[in-house]
Amino acid sequence: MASYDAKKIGDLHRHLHAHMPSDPALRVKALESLAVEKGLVAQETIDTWVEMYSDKVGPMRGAQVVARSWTDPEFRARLLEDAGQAIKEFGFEGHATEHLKAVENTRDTHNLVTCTLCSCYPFAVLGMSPAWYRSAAYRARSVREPRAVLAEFGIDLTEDVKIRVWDSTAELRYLVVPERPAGTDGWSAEQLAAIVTRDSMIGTDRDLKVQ
Amino acid sequence: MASYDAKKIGDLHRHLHAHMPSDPALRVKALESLAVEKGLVAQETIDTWVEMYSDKVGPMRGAQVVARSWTDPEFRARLLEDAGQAIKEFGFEGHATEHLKAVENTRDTHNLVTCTLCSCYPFAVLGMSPAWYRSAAYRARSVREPRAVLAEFGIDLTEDVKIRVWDSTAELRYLVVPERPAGTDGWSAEQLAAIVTRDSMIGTDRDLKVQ
Amino acid sequence: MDGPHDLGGKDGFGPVKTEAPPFAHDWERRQWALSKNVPLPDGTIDWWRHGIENMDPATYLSLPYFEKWCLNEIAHRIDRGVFTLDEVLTGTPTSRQEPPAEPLDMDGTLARLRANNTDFRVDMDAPPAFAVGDTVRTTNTPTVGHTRLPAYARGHTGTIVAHHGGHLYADAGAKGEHRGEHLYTVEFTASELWGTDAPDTTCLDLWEPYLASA
Amino acid sequence: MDGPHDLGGKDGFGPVKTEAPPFAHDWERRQWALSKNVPLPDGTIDWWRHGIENMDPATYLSLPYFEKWCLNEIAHRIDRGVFTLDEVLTGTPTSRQEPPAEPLDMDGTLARLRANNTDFRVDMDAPPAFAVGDTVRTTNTPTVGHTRLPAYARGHTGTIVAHHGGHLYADAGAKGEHRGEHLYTVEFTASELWGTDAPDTTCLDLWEPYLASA
Repeated sequence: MASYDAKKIGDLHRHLHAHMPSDPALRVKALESLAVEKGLVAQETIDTWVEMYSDKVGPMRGAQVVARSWTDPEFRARLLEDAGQAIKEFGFEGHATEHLKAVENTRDTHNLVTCTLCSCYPFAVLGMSPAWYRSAAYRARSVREPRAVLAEFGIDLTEDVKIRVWDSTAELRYLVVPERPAGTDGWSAEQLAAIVTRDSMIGTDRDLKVQ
Repeated sequence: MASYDAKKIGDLHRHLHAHMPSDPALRVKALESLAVEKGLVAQETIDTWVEMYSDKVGPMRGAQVVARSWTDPEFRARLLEDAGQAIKEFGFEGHATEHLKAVENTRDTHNLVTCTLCSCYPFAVLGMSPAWYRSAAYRARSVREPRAVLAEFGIDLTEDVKIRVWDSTAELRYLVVPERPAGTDGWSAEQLAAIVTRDSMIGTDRDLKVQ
Repeated sequence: MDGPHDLGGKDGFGPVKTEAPPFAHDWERRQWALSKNVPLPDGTIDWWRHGIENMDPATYLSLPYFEKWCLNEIAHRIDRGVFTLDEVLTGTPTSRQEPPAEPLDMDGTLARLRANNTDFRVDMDAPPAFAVGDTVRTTNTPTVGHTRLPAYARGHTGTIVAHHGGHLYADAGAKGEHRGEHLYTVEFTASELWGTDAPDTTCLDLWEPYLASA
Repeated sequence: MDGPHDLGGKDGFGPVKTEAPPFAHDWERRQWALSKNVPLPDGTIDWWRHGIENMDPATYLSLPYFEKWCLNEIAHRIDRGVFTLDEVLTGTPTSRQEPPAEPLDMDGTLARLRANNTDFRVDMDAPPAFAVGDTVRTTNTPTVGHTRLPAYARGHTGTIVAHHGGHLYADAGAKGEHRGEHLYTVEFTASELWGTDAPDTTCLDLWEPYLASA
């Protein structure tokens, strides 16, 4: 039974950090070895999961969703109504996407997603989050000075564009739908998906490049 | 000229921490050697200052002030009116005491001194602060849960005693005047001063022991 | 709790390193896989989060993200009796599950990922206290224990922009209580939160107990 | 700034180690002596404090107190051109003061200590906005740069219990501006700050710009 005792879990953390080997690779190895030897998980499952997050699950998933929303108005309506349901049409549901919300960029609104309290992210539809998304600097500054943060990503917004920052404080997760760039008429779904960057779906990228 | 540039001073800190030897004793030695070799201070002055804070400046100073306040009502009135002036009668003025304020414990009020933003302390009258006073735990918890902190010092207060916590956020400094214990009638100033503990003048001690 | 994890608006962290890849080391990939595939009986996501929040603050701010996950997975398994401290420190299991877990192939892991799609909605008897368009003020009282109201949004006035019905209440979940509260998205202006004149806003998903009419 | 130094009310630090002596190491004694005896031309106490506040947060929380002082003394001397970075890292001075500082004997250090008794009062033209007994509310807007209003006391209502006249204003001092503001002691109840029913209060010394009528 979980204890729900904050002092106990804090003491366990202090004890583990003080007494386990200091190399994080060895710490993870200790967890993996013990879990496998106790029969709680098969080594092959870990290997396969790693392979899955390398090859099958990543921002290309979100990019397909965004591209579809550009060419299929009914899908776009479903996506904006309930993104958690809409992505099931792709089989992309999973970790932290049941309450997914799609927020669309417009000429005068830019959306930026963050999680200041931990690092919540719609993993199943965007893959593993970039390291900067989990960094203290991004978590601290994204809400207080989003324009300065965007400038560090090379995005300089004028004041006629309003930024809406989404801090993922509950179990809702956010997917930014960037604007479809000009010069892409008649492109295939694959061509369109290829220009959707991961960062544009977090909000640290804005004007997609057509080349 | 001081730059008053927060980014510059922060960058200097990062650079120094990354590039100086990691042993704090070596860091201090580097500062001392450079200051002495540049002729900014004499080695003997540092030695003498260390000796002074070991032998001449310490909580025995505050204890003398408190003991006088117990036996000399006029001095007590001057101390409570302007402690910064009153301690000059002892020659105890100095670092961080010009705006000293004496706060007296009574049967139903207990005073506790802290500095949550750095570790301000009336050094010239109490000597160097105890390490716990400068610790994150004390600074964090003294304002939020003073009763739990006092319990860790062995002081259990009932709810009919109100605690006033003094957070030294400006240049005022605080000296708690503990109550004179019963059984000390006719004691000399030296006898009285000997029972005044450092912690009782910070507020982490309360009922002074007469033996 | 006002822990080291509550980073919104905090100063001193310097620029964002915009180029870092999702995983810098193999051990990070494996930790992610372990977190998603080693079963953790009972407990709640918010009790899990509260474990990390209770790390020593200097340690929290120093350790890499997935190293915190690793320590937290171990700490929670010791808390629940899945591991003993001795097993972890010696690396020697004193009991094992029979039969051991079957390996999953790629289809199996993809299915496990899809099945991880937890629904946090809860049917509520009580009607919502607020409606879209209402002005609300967040509490300015710090919470003992886990909460999802960040310190930077305490004591501030915002506008309800969405009502999501009842959702499992994080503050209770971290204590093992599975109960819902009405969940809202509340939008705050930059001038309200930070005193700047930027035209920007911040939206937070906040449960009803955090809010009062303003 | 909402830096790592603003510790009041923060969680996760564990019990207070009540037995530690003032100095645990000789280098701490020497650092204290260096801070008080190596001259630091121009600057203000609040710019000095702001230097420490701008350390990396994980470093701030990890390093011993007097090690932070050491790094800060060095950083401020480089900032002001008293030292060069190269002099610090090589240990080799490239210039020196002539004549070098005279050594002080015990009477000299005792006199220096007494002379260190800085008066922060400033005559004010403007009358005070508040009087003892007034109810005031602190601002809930975080400050850019140095401030002495702790985050835990933001957006809260208290009572003025003392007026100290004009004192050098810390927020301005950290920018090199020597100007006064009216300084007050404000008392806050535990229920106001923390939502508890303890009979206790906290008193803070706060300058007028932090306060508004409530």
